[in-house]
Amino acid sequence: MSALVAVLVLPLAGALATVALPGRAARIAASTAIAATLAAALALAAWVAARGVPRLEIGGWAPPVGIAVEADGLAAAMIVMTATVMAAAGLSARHMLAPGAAGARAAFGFWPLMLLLWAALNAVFVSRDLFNLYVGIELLSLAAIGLVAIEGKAAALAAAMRYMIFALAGSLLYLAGVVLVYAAHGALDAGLLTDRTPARTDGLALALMTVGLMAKTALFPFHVWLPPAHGGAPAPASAMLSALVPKASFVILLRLWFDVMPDQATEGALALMAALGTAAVIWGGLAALVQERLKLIVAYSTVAQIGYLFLVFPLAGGASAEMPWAAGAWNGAVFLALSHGLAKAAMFLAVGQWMAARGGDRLEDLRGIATAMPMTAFAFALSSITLVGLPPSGGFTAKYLIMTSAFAAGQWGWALVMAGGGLLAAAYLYRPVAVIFARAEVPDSPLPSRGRQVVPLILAGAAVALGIASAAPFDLLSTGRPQAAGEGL
Amino acid sequence: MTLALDATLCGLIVAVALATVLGRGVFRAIVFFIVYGLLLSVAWVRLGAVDVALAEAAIGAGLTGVLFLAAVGKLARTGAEAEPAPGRPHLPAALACAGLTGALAWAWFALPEPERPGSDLAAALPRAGVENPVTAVLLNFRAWDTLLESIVLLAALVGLWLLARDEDWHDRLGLPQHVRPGGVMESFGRLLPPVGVLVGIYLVYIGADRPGGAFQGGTVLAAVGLVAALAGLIRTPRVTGHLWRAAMVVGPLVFLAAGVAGAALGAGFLTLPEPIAGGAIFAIEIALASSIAVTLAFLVIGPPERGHRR
Amino acid sequence: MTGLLPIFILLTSLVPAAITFFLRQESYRLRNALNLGGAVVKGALIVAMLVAVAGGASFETAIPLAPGLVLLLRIDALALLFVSLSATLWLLTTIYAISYLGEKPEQSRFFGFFSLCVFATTGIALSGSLISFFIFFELLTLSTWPLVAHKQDAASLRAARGYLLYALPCSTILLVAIVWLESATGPILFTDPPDLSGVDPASLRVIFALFIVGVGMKAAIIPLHGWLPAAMVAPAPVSALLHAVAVVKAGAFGVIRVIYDVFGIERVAELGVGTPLAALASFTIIWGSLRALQQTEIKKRLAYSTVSQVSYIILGVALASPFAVIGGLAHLVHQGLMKITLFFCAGIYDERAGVRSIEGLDGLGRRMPWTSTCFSIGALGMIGLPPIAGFVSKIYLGIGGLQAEAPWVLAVLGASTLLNAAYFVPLLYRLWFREIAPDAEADERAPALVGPAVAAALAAVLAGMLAASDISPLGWATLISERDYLE
Amino acid sequence: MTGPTLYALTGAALVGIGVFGLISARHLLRRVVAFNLIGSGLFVFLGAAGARGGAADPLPQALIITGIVVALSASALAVGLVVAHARASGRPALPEEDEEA
Amino acid sequence: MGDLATYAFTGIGLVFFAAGSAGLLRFPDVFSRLHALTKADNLGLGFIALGTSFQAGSWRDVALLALIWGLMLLAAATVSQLIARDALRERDGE
Repeated sequence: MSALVAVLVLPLAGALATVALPGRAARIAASTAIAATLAAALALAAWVAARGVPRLEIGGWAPPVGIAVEADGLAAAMIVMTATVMAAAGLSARHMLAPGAAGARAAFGFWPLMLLLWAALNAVFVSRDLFNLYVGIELLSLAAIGLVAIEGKAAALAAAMRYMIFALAGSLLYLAGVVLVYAAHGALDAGLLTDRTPARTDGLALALMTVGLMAKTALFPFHVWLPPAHGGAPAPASAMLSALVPKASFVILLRLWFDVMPDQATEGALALMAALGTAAVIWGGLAALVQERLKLIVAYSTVAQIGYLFLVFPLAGGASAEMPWAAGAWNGAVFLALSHGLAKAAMFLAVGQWMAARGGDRLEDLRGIATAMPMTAFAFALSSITLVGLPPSGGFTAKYLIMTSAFAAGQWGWALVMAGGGLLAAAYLYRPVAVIFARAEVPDSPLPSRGRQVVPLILAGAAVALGIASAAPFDLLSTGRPQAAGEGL
Repeated sequence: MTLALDATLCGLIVAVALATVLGRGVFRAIVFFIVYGLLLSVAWVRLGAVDVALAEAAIGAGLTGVLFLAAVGKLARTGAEAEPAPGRPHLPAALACAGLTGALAWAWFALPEPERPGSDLAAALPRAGVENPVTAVLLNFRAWDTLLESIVLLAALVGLWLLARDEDWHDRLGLPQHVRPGGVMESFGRLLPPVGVLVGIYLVYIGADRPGGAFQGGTVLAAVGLVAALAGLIRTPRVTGHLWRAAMVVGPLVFLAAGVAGAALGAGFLTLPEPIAGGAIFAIEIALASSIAVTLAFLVIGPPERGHRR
Repeated sequence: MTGLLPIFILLTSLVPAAITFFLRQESYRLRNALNLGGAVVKGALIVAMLVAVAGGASFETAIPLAPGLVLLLRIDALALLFVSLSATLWLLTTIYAISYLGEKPEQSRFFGFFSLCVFATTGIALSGSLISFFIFFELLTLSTWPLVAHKQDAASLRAARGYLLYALPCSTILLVAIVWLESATGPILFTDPPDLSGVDPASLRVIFALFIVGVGMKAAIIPLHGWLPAAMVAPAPVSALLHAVAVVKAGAFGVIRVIYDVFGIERVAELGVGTPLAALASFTIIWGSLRALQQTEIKKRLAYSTVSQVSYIILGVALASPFAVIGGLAHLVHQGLMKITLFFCAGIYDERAGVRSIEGLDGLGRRMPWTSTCFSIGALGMIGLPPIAGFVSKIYLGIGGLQAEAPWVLAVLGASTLLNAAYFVPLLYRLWFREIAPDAEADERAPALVGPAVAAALAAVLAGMLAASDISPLGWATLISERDYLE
Repeated sequence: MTGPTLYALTGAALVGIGVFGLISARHLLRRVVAFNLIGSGLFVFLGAAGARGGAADPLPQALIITGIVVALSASALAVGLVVAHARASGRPALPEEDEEA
Repeated sequence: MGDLATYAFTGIGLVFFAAGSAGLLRFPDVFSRLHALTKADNLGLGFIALGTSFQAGSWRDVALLALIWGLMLLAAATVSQLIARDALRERDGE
């Protein structure tokens, strides 16, 4: 219980401290907050695994008067994944923020924004209140936009501006849906809304919220803001943005469609979401194939990977919800979100170190970097394996579960999307992997310490380990979610 | 009679909104937007939401308006072209927007009869520690929202400061003001603050029982600060001004500390035990109002900038 | 303890792999000791297991990954046959590779992935469920890639890319096949064949075809063979690994598993998919031989020979008559022994005489008698000359063809034998009957290279001469087919 | 037609007008203004819904105040971005390829 | 009695507002527009405040109304002065 409060409060307190304290003290405060929040996240997961879902009615006021938060298995898993990525990004960022004028500005902004982003993510993962979620995703967006703009160059500012437009439009659409829900039911709590008497306006409300959240998740065709934003930010920021931020709005979508308003899920709407996901897989993959900058390849890969997540809707929603294959699809999607988060963060952190060593992220700049920095190269390769969905990795487990569900449901088209998307991923990730492992004369450049090089490797290893030891995360995921428990197929 | 008044008001609001969107020139659009905000605050009074009316007038029309106007000035100084060529005519877009409006209008009539949570709220109100139900919701029932909201302000400010150019980072916030000593602006700046500070504190103070509260009061205080800065009475601080930074976080910090204290004492996170709820809310509101005032003012002033002398 | 034996056998390859990755180039001693030690321990464990299995023990270990996703390791006679083969050849190849690589760079990476490959192959052999099989199968793909690309020059990278270009789509197809089938039957364990009656025959035929494409790519079935000749640019130990120890063997092994443990031979017969597969294998045999004839590079000729020879295995198991199955299974081992001999020798010619093309072999027989004798034994065995192992396989396959009422198999075998002779005899002629070029520098003062070749050649001869005994590959194959497949 | 209905329809109209402004404007500042129109339109709709039963419901009022503050925060950051972007690129609009929203 | 006074004073206030608005729309340049706005509207607001104060429940409310009017006067005076100076500078600049 106190772990639940801790994951909400610690990053906030850390953020306040980093704003108020001067440079060095701020960094110490940030490190402390990161370590403490990581510990709290692990404690929370252990608590959830051992004792079930903690529920907290904040201020002691039960809904509809107050706001309730709950850490179910999904939330706990996401919080742990977030904590892992954040800790890794924090470790990498410490050395990235150089002294000097630019350093002072970036160093001032990075730590508070990172901790605010973290606080917002945790708040979104556990919140059960639709309006509280709105405030949460606004905090998330503003912090994320700040991180995109942190470099201060024209391209970064344009990317941030574009992101801002999409994020604001998405927030407002979501808010419109919330307004309709409140107007119809006088309640904002997910639990109360589950038991509501459906109103005629619920379909419209759900549609508005969904489109808004899609824009924030960067689902095709709302993806155009993502590659420049994630490709332009400093590597630790990109890691957080790509690995974590889209997951928050995706988790809200999961809750809306599976918990709050499952009655509104029509076959057509569900299929449409998966179709957009398919388009994202194809478009993101093709675009990644033609990029020359590695960060853009990795960013476009996020567009494609987000597409996969949306295949869950027709497989586990609507009429499928009661079917034996629903659990597999749902678990698979969440697993994919988790392993993608870890792998994508590892990739961005690896690329960040290479950029520091080679001064650029064009593929040609990075030729043969594996010889100089084998551990990060290995981390990149391992992450690629997860993203392609090759065994043994979390990506493979997820892919297997979703594909099996798709065939069992007779919707084998979605399985082919998964399979084809994996090949596309292999195609666009092969180029960078081949380039970094190619033989080349390595220009002399100061290399990061081994301790820093190992950070991406740990993340990538975690993504792979998710596939090897998936039993424990699975039990965690099914906590508080009877539909997802059990053997499934 | 009242319906006619409402209809006129609504008509005006829609007309001004249209003018904001369609009118030529950014400056004009912004002036219309300010008028729109003021009209909207009248509408809030008509809807019986005086707290919202105050917030709308102070924040929605007032500060947002100043923010936009200041932006026009800054944009002119960047040398960016005044107005990009307008896009092509957007008939499909217009139809889509009409469709959206239509959908929302349809939804209004399709809404079920309200199942009012008012009864739950009314039942909880006596234990909230304040009489103004809006303040009760903001500072007690949904305190978590409000805490996050105060953090949102902070996040926006951190993000905004990051937009400074590296070479400007150690300069003072915003553009330096050149005011004629003894001029009208300076006199105004001298006259207003005492009254303004009084009004601001008063708004915070009465928020417990009547319309008002930390946000409205904080906004007034922010406005006072802005006027004082415009009048050259005070110089804006630098981002490294630690006292100011402390002021920015004190509100959320007190709020958070109160929440954690509740959890530590066994009452629960952000739980204000009934006997001390009123006092606690007042303390939080004072701290919050200070932070809101500072943060809002800084948000409007903008990131540090070196002045360009002509 | 005994339950953990499969895991220990896996670890004997995984642990050296994991440690080797982090060793510095200069740590020759430690690296060599690790790899040789792993291979020796593994051999010992397998012997222990052979004894235990002969005594009626069974080994099974399940590691749950996710609901419905269980990594199952178990040992049956077929697994034991394959794992013994790969373990023996791994030991030989490691000795050979240590000497072959000498002080060349990037050895830690090489041996790391090399051991990882063997780990994957062992995993394939020991897999007790379809999904375990797939996981190790893919691991094999991934760990082979860096080995093919090892030299990091343009040709190696191209070959490595070509390998993935075949491997990844085919593994995707394999995954689709697995998922499709398992979504109807639930997880498929090799211990008890799944009940396929719920799936309509048309779908089953498609699934079977997908399976064959998925695993057949590694067995280099035409038209999925293109990667194998291209991959001969890799160092000789890698070729040995591809052709004998791991990759193509894993493909052939996969075909056996699919036919016998996933579908079952009755179902295969019922669906009428065995004959088309046998026909495809026959075509591969002939076509591979024809292509081998056209090659002037030794390793390339050997590579096409592999394309042709591996399909003997598939032909045998697709025909599904008792003798054919025994012949196919035995050839899994025989081909491995003979082909690894040939590649070892080809590597020695390259290293010690700088010879890569056929013309360069002229007269090397006298200068390099041990090597050339081994090479000759391998080549003659491939042609099917008694008493070398290849002869036994061909006889069994021929009889099996007649048993299966497919007399055309005899024609295929005959044609193939002629073609084998046509592309191997000229080599032998050059080795022994031509005069050596006057300026040629050639010697075989490299016992760690020649030794493994001699051992492999000896094994090939023994496998043929002792075919009648119970412990020969043929004896094992007979045991497997009688115990598990042909009631 | 009752008062709340009138205001709800006004709110709906404001949302439409705001979205149109968002799509049609190229000047970024105008887009930020349009966001504010949309947001306030939604708040009016919510306020009208809260006013249906006679006495005003305090919960939506609190939500709206929160929303107004959030909107100001977002606007301030957006305006800062517009200025910084214009200073860096010389244009108060996004590059041409954007045909989004 | 109070109602009557309210009607009367707000009525007068409205007339001043109308005149001020007409001036804003009809007058030719910034200076005369400012003149119309500040003079007429400030007076109009004063009358409306006066009129509403007859409806006030307490002297406190009346004081508040007066304070509001005072602040408006101050603000209007300052703003119009600033606008005028800006306009003057702009005209001279051209």
